[in-house]
Amino acid sequence: MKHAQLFADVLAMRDKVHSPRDKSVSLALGLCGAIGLLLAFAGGSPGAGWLALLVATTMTIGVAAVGVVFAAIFHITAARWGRPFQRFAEAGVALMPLGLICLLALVLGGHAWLPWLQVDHLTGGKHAWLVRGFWDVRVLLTLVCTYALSLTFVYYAWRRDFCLGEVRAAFTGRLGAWLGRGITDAEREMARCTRRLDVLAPAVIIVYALAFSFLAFDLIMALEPDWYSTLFGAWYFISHLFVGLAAIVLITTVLWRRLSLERFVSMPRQRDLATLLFAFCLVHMDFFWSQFLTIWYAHLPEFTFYLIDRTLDPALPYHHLTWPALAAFFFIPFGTLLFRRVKSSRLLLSAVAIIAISGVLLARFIEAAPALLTLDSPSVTGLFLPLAATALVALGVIGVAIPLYQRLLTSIPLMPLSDEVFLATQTHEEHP
Amino acid sequence: MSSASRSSDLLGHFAHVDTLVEAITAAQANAYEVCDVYSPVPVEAAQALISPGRSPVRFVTFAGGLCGLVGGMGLAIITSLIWNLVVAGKPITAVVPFMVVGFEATILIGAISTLLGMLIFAQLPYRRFPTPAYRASFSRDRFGLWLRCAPEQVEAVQRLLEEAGAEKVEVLSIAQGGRS
Amino acid sequence: MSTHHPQLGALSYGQVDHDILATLGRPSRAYLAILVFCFGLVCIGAVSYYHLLTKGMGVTGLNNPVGWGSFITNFVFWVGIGHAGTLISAILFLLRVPWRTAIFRAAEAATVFAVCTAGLYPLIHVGRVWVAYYMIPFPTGRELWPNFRSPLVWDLIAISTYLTVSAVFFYVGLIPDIAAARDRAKPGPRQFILKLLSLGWLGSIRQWKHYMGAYVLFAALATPLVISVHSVVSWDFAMSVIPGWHTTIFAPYFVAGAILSGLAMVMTILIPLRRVFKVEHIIRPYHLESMAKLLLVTSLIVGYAYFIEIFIAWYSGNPFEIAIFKYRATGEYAAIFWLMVICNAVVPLLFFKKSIRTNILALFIISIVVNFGMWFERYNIIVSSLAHDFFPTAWGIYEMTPVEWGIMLGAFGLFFLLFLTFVRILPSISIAEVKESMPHPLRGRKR
Amino acid sequence: MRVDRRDFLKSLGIVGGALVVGCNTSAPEEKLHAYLSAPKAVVPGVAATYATVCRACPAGCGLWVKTREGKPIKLEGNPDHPLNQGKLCARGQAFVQSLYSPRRVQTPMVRVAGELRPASWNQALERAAEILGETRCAVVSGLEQGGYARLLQDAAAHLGGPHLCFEPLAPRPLAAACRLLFDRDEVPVFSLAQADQVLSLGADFLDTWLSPLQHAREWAEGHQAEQRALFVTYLGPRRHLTANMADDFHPLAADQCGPVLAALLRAVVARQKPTLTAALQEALTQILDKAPAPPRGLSDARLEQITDRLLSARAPLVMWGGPEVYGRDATTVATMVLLLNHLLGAFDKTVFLGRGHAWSKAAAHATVYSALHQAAHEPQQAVLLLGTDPLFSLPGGAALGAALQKAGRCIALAWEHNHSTAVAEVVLPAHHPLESWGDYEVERGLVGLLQPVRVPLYDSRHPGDILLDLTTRLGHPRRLPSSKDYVIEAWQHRCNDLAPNAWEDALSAGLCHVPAPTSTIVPLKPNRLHLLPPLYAASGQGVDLLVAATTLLYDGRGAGAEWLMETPDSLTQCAWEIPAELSQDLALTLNVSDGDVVTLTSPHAEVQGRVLVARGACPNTLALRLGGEHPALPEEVLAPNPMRLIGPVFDPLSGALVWVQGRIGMARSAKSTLASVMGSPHSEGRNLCLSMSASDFAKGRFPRMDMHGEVLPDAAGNYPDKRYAQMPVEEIALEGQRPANNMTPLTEHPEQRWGMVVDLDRCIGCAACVTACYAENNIPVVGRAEVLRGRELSWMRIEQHITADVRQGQVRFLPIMCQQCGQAPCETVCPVFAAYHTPDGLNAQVYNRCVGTRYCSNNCPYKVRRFNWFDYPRPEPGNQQLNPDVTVRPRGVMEKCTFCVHRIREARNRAAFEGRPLRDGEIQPACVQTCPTGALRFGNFKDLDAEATQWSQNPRGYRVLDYLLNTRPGVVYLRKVYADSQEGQG
Repeated sequence: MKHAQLFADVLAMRDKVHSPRDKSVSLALGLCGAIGLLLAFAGGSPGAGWLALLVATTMTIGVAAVGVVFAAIFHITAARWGRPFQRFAEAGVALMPLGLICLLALVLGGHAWLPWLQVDHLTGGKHAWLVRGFWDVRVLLTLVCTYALSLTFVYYAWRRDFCLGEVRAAFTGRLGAWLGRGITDAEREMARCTRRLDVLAPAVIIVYALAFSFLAFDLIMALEPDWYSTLFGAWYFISHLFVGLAAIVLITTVLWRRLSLERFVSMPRQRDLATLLFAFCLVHMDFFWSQFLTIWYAHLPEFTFYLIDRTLDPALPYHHLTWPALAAFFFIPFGTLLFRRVKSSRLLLSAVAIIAISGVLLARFIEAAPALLTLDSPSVTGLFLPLAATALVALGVIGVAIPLYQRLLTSIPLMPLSDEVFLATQTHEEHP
Repeated sequence: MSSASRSSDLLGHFAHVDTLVEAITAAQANAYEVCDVYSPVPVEAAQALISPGRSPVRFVTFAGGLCGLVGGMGLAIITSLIWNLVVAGKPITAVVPFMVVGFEATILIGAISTLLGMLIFAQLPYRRFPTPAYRASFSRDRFGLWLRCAPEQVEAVQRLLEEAGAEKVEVLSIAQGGRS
Repeated sequence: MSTHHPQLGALSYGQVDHDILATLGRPSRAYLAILVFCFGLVCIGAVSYYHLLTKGMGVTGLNNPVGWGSFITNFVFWVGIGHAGTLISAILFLLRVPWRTAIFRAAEAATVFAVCTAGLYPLIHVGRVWVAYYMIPFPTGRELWPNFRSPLVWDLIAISTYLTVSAVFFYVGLIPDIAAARDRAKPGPRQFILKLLSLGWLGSIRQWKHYMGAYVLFAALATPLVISVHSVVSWDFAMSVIPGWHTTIFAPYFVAGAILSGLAMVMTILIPLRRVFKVEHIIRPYHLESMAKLLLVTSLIVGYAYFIEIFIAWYSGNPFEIAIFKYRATGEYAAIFWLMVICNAVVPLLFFKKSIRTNILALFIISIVVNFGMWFERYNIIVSSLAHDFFPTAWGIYEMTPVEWGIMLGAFGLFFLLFLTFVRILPSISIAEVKESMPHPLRGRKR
Repeated sequence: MRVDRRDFLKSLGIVGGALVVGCNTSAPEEKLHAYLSAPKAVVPGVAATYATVCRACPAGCGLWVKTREGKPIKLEGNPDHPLNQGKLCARGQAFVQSLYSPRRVQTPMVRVAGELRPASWNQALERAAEILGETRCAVVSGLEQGGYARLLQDAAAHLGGPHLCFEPLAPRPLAAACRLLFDRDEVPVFSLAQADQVLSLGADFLDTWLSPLQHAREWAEGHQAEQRALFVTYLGPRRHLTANMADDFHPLAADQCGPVLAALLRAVVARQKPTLTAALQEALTQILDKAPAPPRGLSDARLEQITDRLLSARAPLVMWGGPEVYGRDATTVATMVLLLNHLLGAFDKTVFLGRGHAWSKAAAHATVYSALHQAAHEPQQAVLLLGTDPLFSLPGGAALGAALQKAGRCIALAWEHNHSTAVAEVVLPAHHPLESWGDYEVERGLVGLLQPVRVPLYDSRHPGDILLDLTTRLGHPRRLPSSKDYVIEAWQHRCNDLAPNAWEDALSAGLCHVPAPTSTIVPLKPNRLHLLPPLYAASGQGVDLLVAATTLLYDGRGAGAEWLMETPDSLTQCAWEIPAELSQDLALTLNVSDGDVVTLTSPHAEVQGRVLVARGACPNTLALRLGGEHPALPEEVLAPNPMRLIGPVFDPLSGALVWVQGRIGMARSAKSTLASVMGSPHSEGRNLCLSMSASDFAKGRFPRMDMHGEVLPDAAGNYPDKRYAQMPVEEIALEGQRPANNMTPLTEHPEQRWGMVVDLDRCIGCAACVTACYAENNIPVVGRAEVLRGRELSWMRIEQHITADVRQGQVRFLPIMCQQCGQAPCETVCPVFAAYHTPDGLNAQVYNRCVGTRYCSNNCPYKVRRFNWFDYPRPEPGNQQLNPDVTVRPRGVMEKCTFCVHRIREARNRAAFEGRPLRDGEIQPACVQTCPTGALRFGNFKDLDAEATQWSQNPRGYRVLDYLLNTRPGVVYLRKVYADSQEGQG
């Protein structure tokens, strides 16, 4: 009775995912990306190419993985409000192939950009750790394993939906067919999927944390082989959780009107999502601060030189970027998300999300650039090209991402129809 | 005062939220004055009817927090300027470490002002406790609806309350002008 | 904030009210005996401290390289215990976690009393307690001020803020329950006191409105506070230059550790409590299991920190870093180190198994194990790093003396004394919120 | 707090008392003469300095005694004294403690029914006179030469006995050898001033042998890295400080000195045969034929090396001596030493005869022993002990003591109770040297004058006057009224200076110096060499027992001073511990390790001692330090007196005690722990104590610390990392700006940035600085138990480091005091600003503000901060020594070195008062002032011309851990430059 209607609405969403302008938009963005790469590699600023690629890669692999992590978090915590966003989060997996390709490119081109290849005095474990072959295999394997696990999780999450006849009937695409294959006893199959999810959810989170810590050490921290920080891994994966969440916010807000999400998500729930973003903004800053304060205070050259290069050495241009980055990934989101008005307005919310994402992007840039770029002048103009290139490449990634997303979103039900918690929210969801 | 002198008060005891809400709606529809509603738990629905909107305490908190931040940073900076000793070559007004002080002060003053805000807006401590309409059961499992009407309307109100589902209706005898 | 509680549907408001207030009845003999025992411990502590005060710091095992020992260990330990309360009540409140309601009151009480206990330690441990007030920022004729660049001053401010805020939060949460207690109390001095404490709470809709409005704000303020406080505590160490102390991960790592120890302590307290007060139907295995899950999460974070610290030390190639971790694992304090690892990072992994998470006895035992583990962690971090720092020629060894043991016992005695007294005087489970977490009593539509 | 106040009141009392006393006594009928500018009367709060002579050992260095309110509080070296030139050793620093010793003899005492009972002076003197009346009495005093000595001789003559100068470490064999060879009974003066090659056989010349301070100073001059002219070879059974500092060191059994010398002589003779007189050749063959050859434990190649070095030397010097090597054949070996020096042409370059060295007067042990023995057993004989304690320092002391007490013919004049006073019949309280007139003629023409620098603490009298009194009582007329007159007479006779107030000036200067007659080469008389006994080779079972004299305890008297026991011995790193040093091989065979208690058995006694495994000691040796069983030592110091293990055996020719008596038995008895202040001596690859090879130094390849540790410059002289730590001067240039490796601008120092330079190449580890620090800064003495707990309070420590490049068991010394960091980790963590950075670059510690969180100490990478764990007792009269300029710290506060900030402030005020800028070198912290080798230099780094600043720019310079911690210390260390010749050996 009530459910039938709900199912109908959910299934109907599929056709609204696309809109005529999407193709051109993604094309345009893709073009930006291409130009970016061209600019980066041929723009005459040595290192800029790899820099742009590295930054774009970190963001991509991050967003791709984080979606599932949030799905897992929603699954573990009985958080009812998160359910409607579940699928949009999981859809992050659409970026996985892209992320893998970028990383592969980085690995293949390693000899051209890995700074520690030039360093002769690698101390301590770095002798054994920063070795080309080992590094390549490590980085790739780490990511592949993480993704494999995430995909397994997503598989069971979606398969559970496909246990429902209506869903199977509605989605007959290749993915749909595969997800729905060989289902005889729907009830038992659903139960099985749920059990699997219960086991997989924590695994996904744990593996993500570990894997991305080490990716952080290998991809970013090792760029300065003399520098190390125990918090770096955690800071990195937190900042990608932050970005991932911002991405989810962005996607949902963008698709809101099209998919008329208000049908499933009440205003308070939307605010909850925004509040979560606010919370992550704080946690993110907390990790940044913990790392910064410790280094600033104890003032040991071993650690400070890293901050000096990036935040206050007048002989380098990077200190110009410090405050913009801080503003983008903390002050602006914090200052705005404090207010209910912002949380309630989808437009403002998406704007904040974009700012936050670009803030973290800038942070990654600042972390990586000094090790990769060779600049002749301390003037900020020298940074223009690398920055522009990085931004363009990032846009390019989005350009590529859009169709992938849409492809995925059209081939699964956008609400977890098999999830009792979700259904419960839909039955007595107090209406605004 | 004059109106009060000619008014009489009734107290309806309710066991259920929905009945309570019904009664309130009805009372408001008939423009009876709802003096107060007593409940062992917060009831959003009732609140939406009686005093809609969010509590203004948050503004007090915000102001307090702001003062705390400024005060905390101020204290740290000013005192270190007064007693300007160099330690470990760190700057005299070392903003970085002072942030910690500022932060804690924000929370402290914020919390204290929240407390004050709550006490003020919720009129705590409530000096005239107990009100004539307050019953011990209202802190256990009963809901009390306290209506006021003109003496001639007493029966009507009584009926209204009973129809709404009041377990029991008391007509409160209040000294003239006992309450304002 | 109405997260309807699945398990409490059966109960009625009145029943809840009655059952919880029943915990305030006549104390049993056993209870009194325990109370006396705790008081005995407090006396031992007092005597030991008097000895320390009159003789000097020398009666402790502290020496030149090792300037901090059991006192700071216990300080951090108790502050850590003090974290579960506010975590459970504030963060879980904001996250609308349903299982919070039945347990947060006890947790908050634990917080307040733990922080009080912790607060004593800095005073015990300073060389000249009679001038300890120098650390407080107050105007003097000579315009002497504390050094706001010092982590210890941050600590002072953070801890006092934390004590104030959690006490306020605790009290505000109590008001409606005190009112309930007041309304059931027989006339007499007790009722009078309850009347005063209840601030004349009526439970009128307007009061509820501002009350709830304020409560959310308290939670919103307390949450970052919890995190900041133990970060600041961790910075007492991380701000230094000592190998094994100066590391960036400390803040989050200590926060996680604090929550771990706090949860463990709350469990250790709740499991007997629910039994003694016959409130098993309100504090259900479900609640304990949920806590166990959270405990598991924090233990994973702590384990992660242990691992990353050692990995990075190896990676860094800094001889001092490498040396200190070698020393911790193989030196005089190796036993402590391995106990720490096992108790905090290995044993809690058992909670991955549902049968264990739901076995009350197992929960109780493991929670105690973790309590020990967290004490070892602090001891390991503080003492080993000081014992072997930069100058091998200046290395030394520290061992606790009877005086220190005495003071430590005293602290435990004090904590439990306060807690036990509390549970007899005021409802240790929130009546109002348990009711709140139940579906509103509805008659259902007629006609 | 209470105690704090009490101390304050006490010190007030002291001041007040001083004023009262001061009026009538500290300017008594015979005037005391302050040094040059010092005020004539005592002005409260102003220090008056008096010159006198240090009698802590027979070297006789010049002293400046700093007194406040008429109380000596600190001893400094007399800058005008040619011997020590303003420097002072640890023993000298601690000499003031013997003045305030709790064991001072306070009243005359007479033995009644076997018990010493206090008596009036008259009774005591009567009793003494009575004894002396019916006996012939020998007067045994410490080494004296000059007017006072003359008094003693006269007195002795009256009493019908000899006057014997008893010094346990007397180098009699050398004197005897001189008599044999040159017909002169004297100890030659050895000088390293011009020497370029020194071979020391056992002689610990840097710190106990003959005139340590002088030798150390000369060594430092000749050995300094910048223009190194001196090369020291050491062969000997023990690694004492000299051995440790030697450029070439090889352990050698005590009895092998002779054979080695023989081999050397042979080599020399082989080269010089033509030039030698027939007689000499004949004599040489006589000796060499008796010598067994070749020596054990020394390779021919090594011997070759040494010979070549000596022969090619411009001014060679061969030294031999010390209790570790005085054997049965001491005289023979001594003769060979002198012969070798003679053949090498060392005389009048490095070895001088005819200087009349005071040591020559030291009596033979045999004589003293027999004097005591007679007094004990022959009714007509008595003995009068004057300040010395032969019963403590001679073998068989215990037996003698018992006999003496029974005989009751022993009279002791002493300022401290000791083994001898314990058995004396009459004990008469004598003035402490700091309370008395006197003189001491180190060598002919160099007369040091003693003057009383304080009112006698107790009812004591000048020993000389007591003797005069006694002789008068015995009916001998006084030649001169008082001991002071003897002093003046001698002074007039020696330095007949007819200037109007020459005496006053001499007193003020503390000495008069009439250049000694430069000796002509004394003809060598080889005709008596056949009298020499053959070289003696140790034999039999057991362990070689070496009796050792050490820096701090010297011949054992050091054990009487708390400071010297509290100051850790640089080599053992133990405080309140006189360990039995066991060679490594023995430790292995006995399976004992540091701290184990062993039982030592010899024919004469069985004693117990704590083992310390001595790296670099000669195999199969056990070294026992003099000082054990000193009456001042508390129970828990398990220290045997080595003299009990050897018998009264004397070398017939020289009458010297035979110290090396061969084998003793040893057994492990119990486990225990050494009171060591050291964690681990191994640097574990941490670049703390740095050094460089002489060849690198010559090539100018100076290593530098950067983030990757120690790096050498490339061919172009560039260093890889740009971010290396600055040195002070570069840093000062950057003040106010942000250097590349800093996140904040550097603190500015308006006028001064006080700094210190420590030349590790000059530091010999004598620990004088540490003791001086105790004396200057009222640092409490905590005792053994607390040291075991790691609670010693020394502000400065001499660390021992075994770095990768040390060999043959040598160690490197690293003096560590507060580094006065420019960016001190300790300061910023203090919650109350008790620790902060002063505008003149000091790391100040405000005791009154300190709360005692101990956070600063935790965060101090150098671990130089010290916490007052208790209130430490300061019993009378020791508290009179407290320096009023330095706060006495109460319990619960942190304390530390601040470059003697009170001296800095005082000098600054003085300069301000006189309206002039501070002069370089005007300020000297106690440690810098006393350092015998000038390894420490102090000054204002902002003044580029200052000596310290100059040194701080030395390319050998580095700052400990600065590269890693960015602490920017105010102390610059200069690397030790080790001789390449050590490469590949050991």
